[in-house]
Amino acid sequence: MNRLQVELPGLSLKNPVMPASGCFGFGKEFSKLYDLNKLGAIMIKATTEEARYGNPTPRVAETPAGMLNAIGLQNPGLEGVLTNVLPWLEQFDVPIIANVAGSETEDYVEVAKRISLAPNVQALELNISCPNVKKGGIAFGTIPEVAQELTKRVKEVSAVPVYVKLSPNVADIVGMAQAVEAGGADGITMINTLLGMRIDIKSGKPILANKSGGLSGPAIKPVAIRMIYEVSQKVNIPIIGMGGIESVDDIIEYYYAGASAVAIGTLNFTDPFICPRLIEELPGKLDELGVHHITELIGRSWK
Amino acid sequence: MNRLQVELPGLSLKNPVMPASGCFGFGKEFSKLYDLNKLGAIMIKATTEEARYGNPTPRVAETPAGMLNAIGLQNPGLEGVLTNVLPWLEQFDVPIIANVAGSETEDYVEVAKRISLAPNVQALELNISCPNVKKGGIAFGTIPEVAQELTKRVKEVSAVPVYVKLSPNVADIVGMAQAVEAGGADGITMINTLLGMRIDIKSGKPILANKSGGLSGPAIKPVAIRMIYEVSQKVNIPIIGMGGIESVDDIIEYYYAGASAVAIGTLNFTDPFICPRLIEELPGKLDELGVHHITELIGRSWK
Amino acid sequence: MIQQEMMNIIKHQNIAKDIYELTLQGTLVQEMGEPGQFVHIRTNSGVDPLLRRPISIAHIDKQLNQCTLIYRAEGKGTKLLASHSVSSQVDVLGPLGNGFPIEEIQRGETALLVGGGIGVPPLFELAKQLNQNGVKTIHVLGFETAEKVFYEEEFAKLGETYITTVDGTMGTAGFVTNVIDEYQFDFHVLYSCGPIPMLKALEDRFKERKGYISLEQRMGCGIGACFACVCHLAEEPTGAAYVKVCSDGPVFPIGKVVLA
Amino acid sequence: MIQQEMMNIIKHQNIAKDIYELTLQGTLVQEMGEPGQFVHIRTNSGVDPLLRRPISIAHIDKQLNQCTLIYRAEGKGTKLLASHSVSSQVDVLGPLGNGFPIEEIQRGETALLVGGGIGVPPLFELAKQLNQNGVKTIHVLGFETAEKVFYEEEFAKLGETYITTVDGTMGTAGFVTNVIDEYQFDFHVLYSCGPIPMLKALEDRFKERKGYISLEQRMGCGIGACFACVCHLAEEPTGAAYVKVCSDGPVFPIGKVVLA
Ligand SMILES: Cc1cc2nc3c(=O)[nH]c(=O)nc-3n(C[C@H](O)[C@H](O)[C@H](O)COP(=O)(O)OP(=O)(O)OC[C@H]3O[C@@H](n4cnc5c(N)ncnc54)[C@H](O)[C@@H]3O)c2cc1C
Ligand SMILES: Cc1cc2nc3c(=O)[nH]c(=O)nc-3n(C[C@H](O)[C@H](O)[C@H](O)COP(=O)(O)OP(=O)(O)OC[C@H]3O[C@@H](n4cnc5c(N)ncnc54)[C@H](O)[C@@H]3O)c2cc1C
Ligand SMILES: Cc1cc2nc3c(=O)[nH]c(=O)nc-3n(C[C@H](O)[C@H](O)[C@H](O)COP(=O)(O)O)c2cc1C
Ligand SMILES: Cc1cc2nc3c(=O)[nH]c(=O)nc-3n(C[C@H](O)[C@H](O)[C@H](O)COP(=O)(O)O)c2cc1C
Ligand code: FES
Ligand code: FES
Repeated sequence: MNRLQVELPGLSLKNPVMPASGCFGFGKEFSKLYDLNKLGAIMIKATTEEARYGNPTPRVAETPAGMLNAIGLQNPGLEGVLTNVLPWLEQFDVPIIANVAGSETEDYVEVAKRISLAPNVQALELNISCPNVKKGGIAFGTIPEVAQELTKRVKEVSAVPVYVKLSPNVADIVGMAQAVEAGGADGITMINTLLGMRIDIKSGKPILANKSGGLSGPAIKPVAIRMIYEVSQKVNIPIIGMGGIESVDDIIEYYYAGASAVAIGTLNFTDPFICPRLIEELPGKLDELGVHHITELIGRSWK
Repeated sequence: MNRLQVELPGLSLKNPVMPASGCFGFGKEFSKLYDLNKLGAIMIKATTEEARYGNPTPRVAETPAGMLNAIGLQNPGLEGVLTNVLPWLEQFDVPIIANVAGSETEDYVEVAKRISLAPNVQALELNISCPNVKKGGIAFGTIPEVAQELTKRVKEVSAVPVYVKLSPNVADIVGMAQAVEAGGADGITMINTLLGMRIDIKSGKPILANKSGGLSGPAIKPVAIRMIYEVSQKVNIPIIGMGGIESVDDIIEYYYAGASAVAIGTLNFTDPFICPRLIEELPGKLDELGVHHITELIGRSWK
Repeated sequence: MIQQEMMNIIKHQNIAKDIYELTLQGTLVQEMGEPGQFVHIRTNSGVDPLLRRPISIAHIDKQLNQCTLIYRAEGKGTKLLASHSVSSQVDVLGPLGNGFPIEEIQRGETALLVGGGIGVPPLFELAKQLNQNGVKTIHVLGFETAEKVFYEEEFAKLGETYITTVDGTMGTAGFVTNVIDEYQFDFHVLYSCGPIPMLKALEDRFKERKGYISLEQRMGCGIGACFACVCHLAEEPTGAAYVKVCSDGPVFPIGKVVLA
Repeated sequence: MIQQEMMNIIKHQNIAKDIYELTLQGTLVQEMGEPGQFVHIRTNSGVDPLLRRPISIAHIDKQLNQCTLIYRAEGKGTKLLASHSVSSQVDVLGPLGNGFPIEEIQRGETALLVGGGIGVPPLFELAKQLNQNGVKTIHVLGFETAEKVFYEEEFAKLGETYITTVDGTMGTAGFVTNVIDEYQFDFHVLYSCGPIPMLKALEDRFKERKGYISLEQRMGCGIGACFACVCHLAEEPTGAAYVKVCSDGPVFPIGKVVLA
């Protein structure tokens, strides 16, 4: 039996390690570096209904043990993803988790409906951190009722299980998680980035053209661990954990906190071979910890 | 004229650099290392009505470019602070900002009333991140109405200006800031720590005995800068900024974001001489930037 | 093919104010081709700084498996890099991007190479390869001040070389455009790398000419996956079309992308 | 007085599995006194790792302005420390805390020194000072396994020395208490440093005796300002009273604090 095999709604993963959305493009670039079949799954870059250029540059800025990004959901649009990206990814035996974004409920619903029909899309990941245009720019991900309703609407149309990606920029993460669970979510992915900013000392202006951006990387790991620890005890759906993972120890920490699988984002930039490397290191770590199967570790910190 | 002199409600500061509450005890230990008269002010450790032992140990854990703490407001209690700590601090010509904490509104009011009468206490800093016992442990600092009411009650009894210390663990920091302003706050200090956790790989349990703790240090600086940038544009009271400051460049970044003074917390542990060192370096930095007085930098990023 | 390698530091010296010359050895050098490509360097083993630093390849020696980088130690990462001593190793990802097309100019023709500050380094390998192909190279190199000038002799060996400094402490006072406007060089292809204002000034003057410019952009991945480094196309300056500096560039034909 | 100093690394070597001996030179050594004090070391210049690491002073040589530390390279910080080479510098804050009181025992009397693992190092300077004072020292030193044993010869030169290893690969198999229970040493004062279970076992046996134990605790500041390192007092185990390991300790009389 495969010690790393993990079964989640819609996802039969040969291992629980996958690149996080937005940090791996649509896989093409990394496919030149290593065999994507090694991955547990791939969370592809956010897809919106229309193609988007995204924000002006600079779009990234470095911070202590972290980075800020304000890419602005650049993507070729639903049509582009369906015709160019997903078919190309079919050559790999890897489940695709499609990250879905929008500015209004209807956008999400439309993208979810159509993208969930692609043969290799095994699950959706609802990116509810996007500002809701109709509600004056307040993010879907900060109001439980709004997130619940959005989840429900997307569930109604999706042909595959729906994971909701939680934003950490809230006072009550458990409330958010319970709301999306009540909305019918099959799983949760967490965390998305924290809101942050860096100002250039010479110019006196924010480094990012967009001014603020999303903080990711090791700096945010303790926030993610705390949130997963809390949420995993209060919901009955699995969690894919992410935020600053850089080592197998970090993966174990996420499991202990309550995650059932993990995603690696920013560290793909620092070490483009990190995903296959950590997948390779995991069995040795399980031996060291004296466990046979990785799922034995889920939630150990509170069980 | 002193280029670093800053005037804030209740506080006439010879320079805008002060140690942050909880990271400097009551000054005694650092007074053995350097002359405390060099400091702009001192934010003393939180005072509660009764003496507290605080949480069991371990109380700190290191994280990437940051640390977690769960000291649990250990302090000698109002009586102890009034009779032992504050009189001792009178030997220094440095304004004291007394950090006030409690579990119920009445605690805050009582501590504020009496501590604000101490001759060297020039301002209060309301630590509203404490869980409110009566409201089932929800922090005062996450509900605007509750924070506003607490501020108002404390303002009614305080003999000195009141600064409210905002918790970053909220979705809408501007709403919180406006609420405390409406409650009568004379100033804002921000940010307190982010909630975080680390789990030990060997034991599988949280490192902190208290399980979760407050994340501080350079890791959180981008979050603090973003929040100060937003809040300073929406309130008319000054902000004392803090979160991960480690260099004069960081101080300048806080000024650009909109702070009128800064506090240094965690970095006092890494470099116990950091406060006087940065105070000494500041004038040279002002020359480099071509400004005469530090207040010229306030809010440059958005002005 | 892009490789990641712990490369050995063979030489590492300060060659001008804040400017370091770093010679690395490793098999990754065999993958290097066009001048103008870059490598992405991890300046530390920990996560602070977290991101790699893009640095152009200034010189390639495939025989020795060596390449040379020239960089300015300015911020956190490059200052850390400067502290690495000879015989230690650095983590290098590369070669990345597409360099200057040298096949666009013929033997006997003249290339005008214009560099500004830390845009100068990739022009050195370019000048070498062009000279090997029998192309005459004219070099106009701009710096801030005399003490920041580097490689003037190395360039002089390969062709006419003009130095400018903003403060006039060496060569012509002012910008590279002062020299260019004064001498009105006769050339077939322009190749340039440097700050955006300089590249814009060149585009203004030579938009009808054949030329290639190399761009800088803050990067995340360096390999085309994160979309940090995109530019609009000049033909569609507000549309969804884009190129990525890291993987489509850093070198683009004059006038192709919007210089922002 | 507590000082902060960039101290020079005079010697740095691996003396047992994962165990390093580090000799530092600087004027800070002149401030050192009691055996059992510690220093707080910054293992890196950046902010990752952010906190200093507390390490006991294992040997003091005021004449040469040198001190020796012995540490286990285990986590992020100590592994980084291990990578520092001779003639580089490290940022040291110290001396910190209060050490073992050597005036509590008279010339001609016998001290029993019991150390476990990385609790052994401070006992070395203690043994030296006691011997200088004409006190006889018996050393019982416990380790995990033979390859992690260090300084057994150095201790043997100063007095009777018993080594225990958990796996029996050297000396007596088992714990220090096995040796202690077997030999029933005659001693006047006990001094000990090591893991909590060991200290508890000693307290159980010797609660009526004169003795001093040195504690470890996760630290923030190391100077008494952050309240990270407090312990309850045995006389009031749930009250508000406390001591701080960093500034009141790390050495306490047997039975004074709650060992948690
Ligand atoms: C394709 C390319 C080739 C380059 N070639 C060279 C070269 O040969 N020699 C040289 O000295 N410099 C070169 N640069 C610029 C060099 O990458 C930056 O000076 C360097 O990244 C700054 O890092 P730091 O640690 O000094 O500054 P920090 O301020 O610590 O950098 C913080 C972050 O901003 C990024 N950043 C800051 N300035 C720049 C910049 N100008 N361009 C891109 N990213 C930046 C850093 O990469 C890092 O992610 C090149 C840049 C690019 C994009
Ligand atoms: C007073 C005192 C004296 C000490 N003397 C020695 C000595 O002489 N030789 C030696 O090898 N070790 C000694 N230690 C233990 C040593 O401080 C830790 O092993 C070390 O801090 C671990 O750091 P790391 O980078 O290896 O681990 P990490 O896991 O990277 O450490 C993370 C954080 O936890 C803290 N931490 C982890 N383990 C311990 C521990 N056991 N005690 C205190 N803090 C810890 C670290 O200081 C750091 O803040 C002493 C500890 C104290 C309190
Ligand atoms: C450059 C970049 C782009 C991102 N784009 C997306 C995105 O399109 N959709 C999304 O849900 N999350 C996006 N994220 C967030 C990551 O998927 C991940 O949740 C976050 O970065 C935390 O993980 P990390 O610390 O490992 O990067 C992006 C992150 C980065 C750094
Ligand atoms: C050990 C420790 C104890 C703290 N205790 C208090 C406290 O008693 N009251 C308070 O308002 N903030 C407290 N804080 C928060 C700091 O004052 C500061 O807001 C925060 O740490 C961010 O600044 P920094 O990153 O510079 O540390 C504490 C922080 C630390 C690290
Ligand atoms: S740097 Fe990531 S796409 Fe160019
Ligand atoms: S470590 Fe800060 S009080 Fe002891």
